[in-house]
Amino acid sequence: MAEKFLEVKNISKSFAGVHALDDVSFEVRKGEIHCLVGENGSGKSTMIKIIAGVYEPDEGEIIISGKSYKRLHPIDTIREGIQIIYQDFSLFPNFTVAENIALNKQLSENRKFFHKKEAQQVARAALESINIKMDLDSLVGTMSVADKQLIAISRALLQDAKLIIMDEPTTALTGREVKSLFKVINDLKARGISTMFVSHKLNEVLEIADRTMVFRNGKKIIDADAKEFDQSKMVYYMTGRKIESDSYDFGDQNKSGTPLLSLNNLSSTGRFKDVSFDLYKQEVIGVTGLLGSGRTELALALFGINPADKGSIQIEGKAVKINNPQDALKHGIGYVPEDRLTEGLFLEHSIGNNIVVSIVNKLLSKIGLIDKNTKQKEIDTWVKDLSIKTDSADNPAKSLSGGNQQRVVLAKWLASNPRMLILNGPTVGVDIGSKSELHEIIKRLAGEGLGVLVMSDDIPELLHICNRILLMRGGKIVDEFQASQITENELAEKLAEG
Amino acid sequence: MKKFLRTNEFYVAVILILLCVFIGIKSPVFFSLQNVFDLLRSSITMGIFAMGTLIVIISGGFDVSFTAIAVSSMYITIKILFAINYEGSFLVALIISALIGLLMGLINASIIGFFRIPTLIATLGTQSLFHGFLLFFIGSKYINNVPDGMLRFSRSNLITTVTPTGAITGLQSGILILVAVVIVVYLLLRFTMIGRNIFAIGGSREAAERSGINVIRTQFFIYGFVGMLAGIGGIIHGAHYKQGNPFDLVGTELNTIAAVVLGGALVTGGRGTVLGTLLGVALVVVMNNSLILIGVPSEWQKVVLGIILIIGTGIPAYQNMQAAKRVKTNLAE
Amino acid sequence: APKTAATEAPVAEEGGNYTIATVVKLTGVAWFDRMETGVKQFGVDYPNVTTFQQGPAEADAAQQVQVIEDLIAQGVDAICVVPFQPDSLEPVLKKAMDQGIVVISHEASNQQNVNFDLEAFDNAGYGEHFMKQLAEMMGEEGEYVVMVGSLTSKTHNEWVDAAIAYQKANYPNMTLMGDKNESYDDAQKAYEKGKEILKAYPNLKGMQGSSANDVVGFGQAVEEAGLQDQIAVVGTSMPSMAGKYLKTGAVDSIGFWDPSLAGYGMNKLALMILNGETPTDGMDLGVAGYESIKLVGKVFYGQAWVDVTAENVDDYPF
Amino acid sequence: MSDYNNHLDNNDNGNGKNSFQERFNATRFLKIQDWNLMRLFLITVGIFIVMSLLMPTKFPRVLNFQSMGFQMSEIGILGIAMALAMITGGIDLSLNSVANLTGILCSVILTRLAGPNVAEPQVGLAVFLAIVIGLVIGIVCGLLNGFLIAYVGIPAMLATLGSMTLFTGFAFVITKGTGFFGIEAFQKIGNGYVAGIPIPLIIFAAVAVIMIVVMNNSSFGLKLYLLGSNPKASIFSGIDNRKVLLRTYALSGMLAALAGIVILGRTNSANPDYGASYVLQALLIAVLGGVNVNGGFGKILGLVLAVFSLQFLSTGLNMLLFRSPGANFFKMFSWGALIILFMIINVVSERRKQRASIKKPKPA
Ligand SMILES: Nc1ncnc2c1ncn2[C@@H]1O[C@H](COP(=O)(O)OP(=O)(O)OP(=O)(O)O)[C@@H](O)[C@H]1O
Ligand SMILES: Nc1ncnc2c1ncn2[C@@H]1O[C@H](COP(=O)(O)OP(=O)(O)OP(=O)(O)O)[C@@H](O)[C@H]1O
Ligand SMILES: [Mg+2]
Ligand SMILES: [Mg+2]
Repeated sequence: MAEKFLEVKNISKSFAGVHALDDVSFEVRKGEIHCLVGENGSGKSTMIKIIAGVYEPDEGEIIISGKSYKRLHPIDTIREGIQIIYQDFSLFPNFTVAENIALNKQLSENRKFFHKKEAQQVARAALESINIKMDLDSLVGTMSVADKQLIAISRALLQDAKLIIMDEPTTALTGREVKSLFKVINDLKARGISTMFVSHKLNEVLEIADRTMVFRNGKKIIDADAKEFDQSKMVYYMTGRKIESDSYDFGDQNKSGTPLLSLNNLSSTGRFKDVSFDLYKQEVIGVTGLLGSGRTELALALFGINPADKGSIQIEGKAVKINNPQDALKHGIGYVPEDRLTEGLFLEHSIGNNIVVSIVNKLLSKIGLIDKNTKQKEIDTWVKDLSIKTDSADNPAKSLSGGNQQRVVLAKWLASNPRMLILNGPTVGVDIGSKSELHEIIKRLAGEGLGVLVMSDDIPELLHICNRILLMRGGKIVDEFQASQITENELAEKLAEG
Repeated sequence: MKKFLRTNEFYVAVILILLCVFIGIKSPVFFSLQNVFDLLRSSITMGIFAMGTLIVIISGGFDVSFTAIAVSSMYITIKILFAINYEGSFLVALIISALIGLLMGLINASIIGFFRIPTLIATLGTQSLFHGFLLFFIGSKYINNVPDGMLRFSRSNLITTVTPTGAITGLQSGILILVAVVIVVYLLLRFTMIGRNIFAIGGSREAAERSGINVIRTQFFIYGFVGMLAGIGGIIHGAHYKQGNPFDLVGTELNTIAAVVLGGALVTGGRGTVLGTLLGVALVVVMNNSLILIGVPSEWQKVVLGIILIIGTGIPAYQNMQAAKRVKTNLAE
Repeated sequence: APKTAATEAPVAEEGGNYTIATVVKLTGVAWFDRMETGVKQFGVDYPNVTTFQQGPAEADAAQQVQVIEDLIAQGVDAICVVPFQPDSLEPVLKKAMDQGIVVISHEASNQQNVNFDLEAFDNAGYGEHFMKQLAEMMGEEGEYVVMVGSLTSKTHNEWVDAAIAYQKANYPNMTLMGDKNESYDDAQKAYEKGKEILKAYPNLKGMQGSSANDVVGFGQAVEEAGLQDQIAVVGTSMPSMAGKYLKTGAVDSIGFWDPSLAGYGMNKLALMILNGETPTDGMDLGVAGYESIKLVGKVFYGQAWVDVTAENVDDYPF
Repeated sequence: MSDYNNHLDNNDNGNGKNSFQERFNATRFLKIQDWNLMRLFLITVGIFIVMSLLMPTKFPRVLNFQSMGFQMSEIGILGIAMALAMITGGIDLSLNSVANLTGILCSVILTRLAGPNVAEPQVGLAVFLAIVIGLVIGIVCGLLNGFLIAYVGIPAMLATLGSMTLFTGFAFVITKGTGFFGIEAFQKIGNGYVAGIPIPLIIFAAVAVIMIVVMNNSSFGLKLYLLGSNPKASIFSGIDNRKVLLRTYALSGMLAALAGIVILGRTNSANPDYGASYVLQALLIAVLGGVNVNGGFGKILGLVLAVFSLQFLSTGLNMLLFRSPGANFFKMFSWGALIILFMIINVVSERRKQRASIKKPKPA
């Protein structure tokens, strides 16, 4: 057995009452590829940030190369040879590629002076080591997610690290890029450098892990040799139960009339191109693709945030223009955004205000002020209908759990009495129990006559709630499947191609 | 080159050149050595202040207290020198004033660094605090004279010429101090790790913390350094006007900030250049001092300045907004 | 009517103990510091009268209103005021008088809501006096400019208007260049204006200033340009302020009236009214230069001006 | 949708900037909202009591309250105007210049229409016209600000810095730098009483009450708060951010104009550069009143308390130090000290609270 490099002992951490981590202990050995999996919100990133010295743990200690720390500072972690690739990359948008890559090295060497030339050499070498070509002088703020991810990776590799922690590093990468990343990780292993690999993507974990650890609700559930896991076992540990999926049953008879929404070669320069499909009442269509495939852009165009510039949109047979969200609202389109925390909710404001925000103008009394009773009635209706778990709708939205927060966003749109909903990642960050309840709600709403468009890369979810799935790549729809005629693995294969 | 055409520096340079050419055609006096010297002299203090403001803005902060620091350091220094009857070199005045400025800057830094109070609010508070302290506890009387060293400095010129009408003009030596400050700030921002840290904090404070940058220590450096520059600018200003006016400067901080922002520094932090800032200062100084030469009545000068400010900040803002639309693209074609 | 108000107020006070506040245009400048010595002296000379002086930090009419507003609230017995802008003080001074407070003004012969205004001298005569000096120094020919503290300052404008009228009538070879220049009572602004003026009028021969800061700022501009001998500079100022320029010749002659005496005189007038006395035409205020004050309407005029040049500047240590 | 991107650009300028940490700072401010009011209330009462004890014959008397009532109005109204802009996440540096420009134009109207020999009814009409036109001018100025901020995308601080210069410039052009004056009839607005209460104070109270209703009970107010707390989410909720911003700055301009009218009434004059320090004072009052500098939160009531506490402090200090010509300067010093102290107390008590909540035993 190789000796251990990092030991985490009895770490707990809570945020304003939320237990993000609860008495977690584990160790990482030299040269080991240690995978950490868990659902959204299970505490993975929090664990990493504690190791990074970004958060101070409430309890517990961390031992690195035999040295014990109660609380780490970022610079300690770096000096101890731990490099972290954050989920949000932590790059400087105002720096060039070269400056970003070289900065950490210069900092850790305690440099006093900065040399541009040297930074460029360093950066070039770092990118070459993972076989990437990139303009070293571009500003990182203007680059794509995939590029940023690659920059963050090469920045971490540059240091003489003993442990590299990667928080979901493959979300935006194509299959080829993932392959080359794995090669790098294996090379590191050969040099005795450990990797802690955090991911949702079970197939990746199965492929690369030496050791696998599963978190659920802030607790470590299991930590064992990778050989002991297969896909379904991992799912079981992550969720605490088996997912039984029966796909959404869309009565094909509905397809005869005019479609609710019909897109004709809809294009938006540089975003997506020639998108055409019909969405019927009661239909749930999934749109999937890797990050950057154009699925979010399509959703934003349909909601009027970034209007399309070519092609046509018809709603119930009538051509319409959607130039801004107000137009979308007028045509009965609701949009549940990808990032509920920054785009969907006013976290500090009351649940009630979050629900009525889109319909305030309909709550006015004769004198033009908001009618308290009408407002309260509207709020109560939706809290009840979507079973939002709270003592009072006056509590701030941030007091709710992820699943309930998502219900609030849904309620906001249902209150506006829409004809169709666009759901972008409707269950991201929602735990399994809530997730299936949300799925039921979506299916129920569709059943009641709504058209639903789901942008997601959660394969089981797509198969579970959609009747049809469109696959996007490079801004185009490249494939289409009936949910009932494709398996999870097949879809996963298709998705990762590219 | 094409990149340069889209920078703020380019716009400001174009506006500046057009303005100069226009004024020059209408009034040939503009390009006279006398006028150029006058303009340079007028730019010294604002130039020094602007260098400090640039650093703060790059770091994502705001400092409106530097004028209060400048006037306090200047006034206290003059009082000290008179009290000890010091008649020697201006350098001593400069050092004392710089140290007083540094001290006040560090007060700013502690409030901002330790308590994380938004920089605008913190410096708004200290502006009132410092200036009130000066006027109430130190003194509120004009000092109509300055110590000999300052007087000698204010009369010293690098180059002297005599105009056709017999007036003597020269290039004031203070310009050397401005040049030195500019060079130091340039080197600092361009070639040192502290400079890197300042840009990094302005770009993303969180990422900076995660990279192991000591943000609080960097803020101490920033606000201390800026306080010191304010002290230097203040004492030069006092020397130029040959008086210690405790009501001076305060209230003009927005002009300096405007000049820096016109020069392309991003108010949200992370971006800004020394060259752009100098151009911005030049633009504001030319507008303030030369519109009268072309017969723009003094009351119209502010209107013109306002329009130029709006256009100067409007064009890049609008372009950014359009660019942000384009950048959204993350299609790997 | 002011008189009834004035006679009523003191009755309410215990034992003739009065508080008289003097409000100046702004604090910190030598001119009003000197006035403060007179105000304080008055307090010393009349032990049962409390005197003090206040003023805004900037020459700003709204701030001066604020200061007076606070004084009314404190219930002072009399306010002596040197208005920055007489019109803008009317409402607040009316309020003061309605409260029975005695109001005396200075340098504001058009002020309405006052018991009396006290002027050091007749303004037209003072202005003409400067023009005579200027003309002599310029050899009665050439270009000159004038400067006032603010275009709304009544006395400043009376001085220069009288001077300009006198020049038009008596010195046809002299020319006024441009409009009245404003310095906002600020030496620095006067200096900047001065530099602009020197640039704009290269043949300038003379300048007449009005606020105490005008010749100081202008003198500095002249000195820097090395034009001490080409340009004659005269105007109101104070020896301590303009002294160094008088010595270098950048400023040639200043006139002033002693603000400490004016401050003392205002307080004296106020006390008389508080004591129920009625000041009359030709009376002696008991202050140098105000031995026989002339009453026109509500305005008393003294004869209190002094000329100061490089020769006698050292006789005036303030 | 350009303003969506604009907000992206403004808020999202670091990868990390939108993360939990940053948002939880905003939360921190929210939670102290009510505490903030309470603390402010205690401070106000505290200052009042201390001053009354120090000067029992001078401070707590009707005359003094009236005097303070006259002084509070314009700065209070400007404070509310500033608060509106700050709640959107912006700032309005042009308030003072709008007030002055309005005062000047009103004075032009008044002196033209109601010169010395004009009959009573026409004077009334002139006053009415002057007020209406004055408010319209304020709205127009505000619309320009709103346009520059919402449609051109200039950060509020710069847009209003530019417009401030522009408006002051116009004021100078109109007046050529000198003061303009009002008419007798107009002085009542600034100096009259109704039932012993100064009219300016009544105007301020009316503005405060109306604004409390607008902010708490109107759809505009709700949208304003929501937009300020999360501009991205408000776009995604179908709120037209640009329209709301435009209206907010128009309203803020109108209030500035009202302050200008009160100043004209009170001092009987309008100057291009009156009360230059008012802008900073308004900002100070807004911050002290609990308006979040990052937008989204702030109660008008807090603002009213802040105005009262600062006025008590100023007047009290003035009385205490009446023999010193520097009373004004001490006031300046104490305002600065107060604001910094207040912010530090907020931060420290919040930190202590957070630490306490961590130490608490785990909820079952
Ligand atoms: N700064 C914070 N303040 C409050 N709560 C937080 C904070 N950061 C994380 N949390 C909460 O802690 C829990 C764990 O979050 P964490 O980010 O560690 O999850 P994760 O496993 O990384 O999820 P994901 O897969 O979505 O990245 C969640 O309930 C989250 O809401
Ligand atoms: N972004 C957030 N900020 C602050 N607290 C959060 C956040 N997200 C979640 N929480 C807190 O974390 C707690 C647990 O969150 P989690 O998403 O695990 O809820 P849950 O109990 O699984 O409920 P649900 O089944 O409805 O999803 C919530 O009660 C909430 O207080
Ligand atoms: Mg995570
Ligand atoms: Mg949950």
